[in-house]
Amino acid sequence: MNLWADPVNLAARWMAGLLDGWGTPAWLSTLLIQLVGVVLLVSVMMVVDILLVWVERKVVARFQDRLGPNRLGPFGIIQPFADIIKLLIKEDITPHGADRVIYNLAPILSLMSVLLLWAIVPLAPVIFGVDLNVGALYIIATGAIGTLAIIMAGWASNNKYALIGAFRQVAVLVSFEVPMIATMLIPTILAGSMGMNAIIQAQDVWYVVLAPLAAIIFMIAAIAELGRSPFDLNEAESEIVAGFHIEYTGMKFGLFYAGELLHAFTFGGFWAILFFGGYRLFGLEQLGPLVAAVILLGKALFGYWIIMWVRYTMMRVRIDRMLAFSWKFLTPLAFALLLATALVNTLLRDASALIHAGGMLLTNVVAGAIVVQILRRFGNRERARIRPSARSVPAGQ
Amino acid sequence: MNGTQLVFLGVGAVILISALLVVTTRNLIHAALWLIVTLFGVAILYALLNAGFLAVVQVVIYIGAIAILFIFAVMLTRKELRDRGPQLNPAWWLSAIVAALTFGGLVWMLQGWSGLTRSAGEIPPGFDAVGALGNALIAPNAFVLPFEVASVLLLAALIGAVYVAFTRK
Amino acid sequence: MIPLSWFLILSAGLFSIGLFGVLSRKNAIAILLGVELMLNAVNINLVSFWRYGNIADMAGQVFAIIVFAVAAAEVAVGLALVISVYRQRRTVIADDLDMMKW
Amino acid sequence: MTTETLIWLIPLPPLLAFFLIILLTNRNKTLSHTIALGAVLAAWVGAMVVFVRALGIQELANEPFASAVKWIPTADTWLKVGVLVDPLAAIGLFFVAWTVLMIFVYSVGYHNFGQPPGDHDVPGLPPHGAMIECGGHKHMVPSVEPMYSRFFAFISLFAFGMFTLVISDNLLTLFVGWEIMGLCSYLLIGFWYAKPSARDAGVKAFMTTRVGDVFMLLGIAFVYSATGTLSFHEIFEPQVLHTLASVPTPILGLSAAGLIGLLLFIGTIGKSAQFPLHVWLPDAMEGPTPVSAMIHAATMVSAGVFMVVRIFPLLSLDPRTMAVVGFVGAFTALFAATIAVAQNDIKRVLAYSTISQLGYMIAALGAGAYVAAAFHLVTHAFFKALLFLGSGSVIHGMEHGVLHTGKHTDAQDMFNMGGLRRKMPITYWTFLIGGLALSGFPLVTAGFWSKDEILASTFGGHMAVFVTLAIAAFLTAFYTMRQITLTFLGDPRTDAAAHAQESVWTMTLPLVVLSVFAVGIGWVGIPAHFPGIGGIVPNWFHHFAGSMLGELHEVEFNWIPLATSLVVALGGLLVGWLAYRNVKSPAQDALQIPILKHKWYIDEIYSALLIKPSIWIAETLVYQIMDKGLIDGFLHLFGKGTAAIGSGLRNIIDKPVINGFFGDGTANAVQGVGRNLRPMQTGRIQQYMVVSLLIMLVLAGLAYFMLMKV
Repeated sequence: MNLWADPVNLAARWMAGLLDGWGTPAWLSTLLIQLVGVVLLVSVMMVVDILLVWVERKVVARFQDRLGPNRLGPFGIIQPFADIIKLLIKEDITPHGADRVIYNLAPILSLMSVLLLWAIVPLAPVIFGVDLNVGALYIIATGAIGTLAIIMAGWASNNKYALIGAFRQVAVLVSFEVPMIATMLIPTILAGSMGMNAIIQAQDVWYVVLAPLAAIIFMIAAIAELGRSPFDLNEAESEIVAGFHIEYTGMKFGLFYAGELLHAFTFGGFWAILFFGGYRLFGLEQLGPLVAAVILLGKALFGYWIIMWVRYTMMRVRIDRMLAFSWKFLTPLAFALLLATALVNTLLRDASALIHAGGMLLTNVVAGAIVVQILRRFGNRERARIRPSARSVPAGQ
Repeated sequence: MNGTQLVFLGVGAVILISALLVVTTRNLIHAALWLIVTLFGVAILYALLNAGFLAVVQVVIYIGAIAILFIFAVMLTRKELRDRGPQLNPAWWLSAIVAALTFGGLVWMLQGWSGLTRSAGEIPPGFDAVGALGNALIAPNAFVLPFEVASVLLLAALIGAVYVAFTRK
Repeated sequence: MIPLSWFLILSAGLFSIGLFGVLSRKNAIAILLGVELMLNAVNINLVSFWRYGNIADMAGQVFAIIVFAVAAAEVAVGLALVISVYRQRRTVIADDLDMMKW
Repeated sequence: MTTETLIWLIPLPPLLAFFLIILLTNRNKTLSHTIALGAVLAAWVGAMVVFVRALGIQELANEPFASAVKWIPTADTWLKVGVLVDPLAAIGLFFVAWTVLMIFVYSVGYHNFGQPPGDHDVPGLPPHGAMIECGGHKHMVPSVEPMYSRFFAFISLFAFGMFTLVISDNLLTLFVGWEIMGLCSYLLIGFWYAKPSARDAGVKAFMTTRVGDVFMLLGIAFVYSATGTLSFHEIFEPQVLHTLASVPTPILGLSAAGLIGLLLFIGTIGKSAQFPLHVWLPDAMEGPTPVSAMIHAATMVSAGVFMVVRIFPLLSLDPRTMAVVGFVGAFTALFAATIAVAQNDIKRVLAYSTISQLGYMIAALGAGAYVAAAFHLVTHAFFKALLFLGSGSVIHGMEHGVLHTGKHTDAQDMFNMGGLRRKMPITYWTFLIGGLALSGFPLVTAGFWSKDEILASTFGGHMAVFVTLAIAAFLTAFYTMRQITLTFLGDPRTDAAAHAQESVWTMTLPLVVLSVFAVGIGWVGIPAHFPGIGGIVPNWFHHFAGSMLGELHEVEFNWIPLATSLVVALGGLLVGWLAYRNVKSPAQDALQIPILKHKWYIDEIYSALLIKPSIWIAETLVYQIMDKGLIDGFLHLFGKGTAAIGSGLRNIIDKPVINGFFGDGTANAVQGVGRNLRPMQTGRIQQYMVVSLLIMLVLAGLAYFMLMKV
């Protein structure tokens, strides 16, 4: 066992030996080691987060045909640090009549919920916080905490807009959790486990091939849960000034902001894990854990980029439309897919991998075709309802 | 006295204290949030009991859905955001006595029971609690029927809730 | 290791506290909170009995899950009732809802 | 399948068919008669199988097919019911199955299946015929019976009853089948219930047979009380018979056996239309002809005789009973024959001839000629069924003519017929065979052998019976020939007869089959030392049926009865032909003398002696005087009294005490209590919970202390 093959465990064992040398009891040393690991992971993620700020701003600029930060350092790479300093030195306001404890707790929780997610992310076959056998559920659970944070913020700010934002967030969460769980169950079925590592190991063929629709639905639900455009109703600037974090200033706002970005990135990562083979890339992961980690982060960045792409090119949706979209379209579709996947998977269990993949893909294609048909009908009816003169869009357009 | 026991004692203390706060705080939102703390504690207890799945489900269902619904309802059912006046009935002492009696009775019954101080058996290696639970839930000779009934119950609750809370225009 | 009695006594306490809440809180929602506490106490019992009993027999966990389902249903319907009552009578104080008295 | 099981199964298909048709397929004629025919065919197959297996067994009489099940628990034993196939039952099964099957087939044609429904046919009346358009000109054709399905349902039920009776091993189930057939006879005679005559005939038949049945039931009860069993082979145990024969009874000093025999025999008198109770049978001809053939010639009336044959060992214990039987039989034979010669209705002639033939069998039994009676029972069943069906065919043909001509001619009056042999040859020849069999045409026909055997067996001891029967036989031959001559020979006397036409194959086929039996069935019973052909064919019937009785005495041959039977048969036929060769109308009929025409005024006597008095009693005595005067008077008085008492009680006790105290008092008390307890219901759910929990805890604590500390 060398540093290259398994750095984490090596370090852990080394540290354990060290502590034993100092004569700490076993349980205490384990505790300490795990603590160190957590701190390490968190700090790495925060660094990544800082980078994300920069990435986001650059990409936004490109989307909006600007240059973006370009003064501090090469390509303005130092800009985020400047931002952090600015946030730190701003006045920390607590509005009158605010519920102080909760008000201050909310941003911490919101960032915490994101960081908790990383506990189960396997950066490499041997680098992971913990390999929960109920990982998929864990994602939802932490998502719930994030929502909790937003509600606390919204309520504690003693501000109508904030409260409205919180309400919206709850509504969105409760309605989009359902399709999200359903689509998360599809990789679970295919891999036969909820553990992230197991799912990745099972992806000899990326599940985006076996279940493209599921991937799409998951992404949509994720965006909704993140509360990013086009579903950024909890902080719709043009309606409810800034939604739940209207009252937050300085680093508290910074925490929310960082939390949001990292959340998006994390979901990109989960998207990659669930549907794009996680740290696997044509056997490159064999080269070493660090390579694998790089691969995973790259894929996560790809997912994050997709989220940004959607964010900066889409209009905001009305709340009722959004909920209807979830309940009347995504949820039934997700459950139909779930059933179809389970069925086909059971039927083709013993078939060769090729046939299995083909059958899955075929199922998804057929389902997709049906969905497109339904959407066209619905759209035409809507058009006819709104503007009877409008001609219906023929197929293939 | 080892690590786990320490953890248990801490968690237990958190649970009981937060539960007391749930039933005593004046501010309902705080009560709901304290409830969440309690639920977290319970989830940790599940984890201590090697029921990881239940722990996560506890978080998902209780915190992710139920507690948030509570907060939602609290926010929906008030004229102003603050709660004024006593939150307890005038006869709260009576109910306190009843609760105390219940606790006393329960503990008294328990200490009369032989298996009270037994300790947990070893988990056999390779025992997959989640898989076993899943099989138990769908095995015809086990609990498939209660499981289905529960699903029907949930559906009925869904429809009923929608119907009850629906504003007729 | 932790003896079973700890769990049981803890859940007994939790149960009693919930009971107190149910009996003494004015606000209907608070009463429901108490009910949740009691349900959790019960769940603790179930799971600990599973752990300390025959571990291969999943009855305890299954019951716990069914309690989850029941709790969810109860909360959904209960809160819906509370909300509709609030719409009708602008109050959620249990003692004000005594139309059934003489 | 064991034979016993098979025997159990024989009667079931018809019963099933009955319920199926009544409950389900009543609307669908085809389905109905398919079910009925299928059922009776199944029963037929079963019966034949059983019959053949029975033939295969030596000493069938000693170890018959028998199986019984416990039915009704009596004090310490069980009343068993079961099936029994001994030689007698086997023979019964044989001829019943055949005739019933034939008649079912016949009914299809007789009720014009396949013809259009009538224009103004109504249920309850015979079809009037339908006007159909054919090749330009309209003409009437017979129309299908409106209650077709109903008819098949009834005869299916009847078949069930008959089979039950034949295979039953005890008097009770035999009686059950007996009564079922009585019911069916009632239903079927009154089948066209809209015809008053048919209605009355049905009621009459039912009433008259009831008289017999009551006595029979008495007899059965007597048997049960005397022997404690109803099963035949238990009754016929020698010591049982001996006790029965020795026990005296208060009535006429008869022995128990004699009295029982007499009572049961009265049942037979009712069923088989013997002398005093014969009046219902001729009127029963109001029913459809297949009914007359099946119920009133082949099976049901034979059931009476069958029963007597069954209980013969019991009957023969008491000479006086035997004498009564013999006398009744002989008298009926002669008496009915005398009436038959004067009837003009083709079916009534046959009815009376049936009565007289049954008289023959009874007389033979009275004379102890057990085998001969059974033999004649079988042969008669076949040729009388044949004759009836033939007459039905004739009537059918005549109705054709009537419909064709449109004149209203009585299609049953023989004087309206004549010359039908050219119109309906098959009917003619089969009818001729049947007639000859009936009149005992020598050597070839079955009737000859059976009758000859009866005469031979009565010749020795019972001279009077012998003479009477001889005269009766002569008359039989005479009126048979009269009938044939008037119906078939000569020239048509009406247009209807001129335009009569042959019936459909479903009607003629049974005729042919039955005529084969009418000839062939006789040859199984040719006496062994009959001159010439004796012994060529073994006297199988005699051995088979005779084995029922322990000792088996072949009647020693004697020329006189043979000569007598030859003379009476041939002579009767000849005289009949000569007398009616050229009779054109009732006026020229020498025998239309009132006393014969009115059947010796028996009906009138009955109506004068029984019916009018009973009506008077019912109307005047019972209704006017007793009911209205006495009973109603009492009742009204009683009613007034009770009303008075009631009002008194009401004012004294009810109002003040019951209402005032118990009623209102308790109500007020409850109300007061409620009023005082009301505040407890605060509507505050938490209070309820607290209180109930407190109580529960306290109770739990108490219970704990009680249980643990004690």
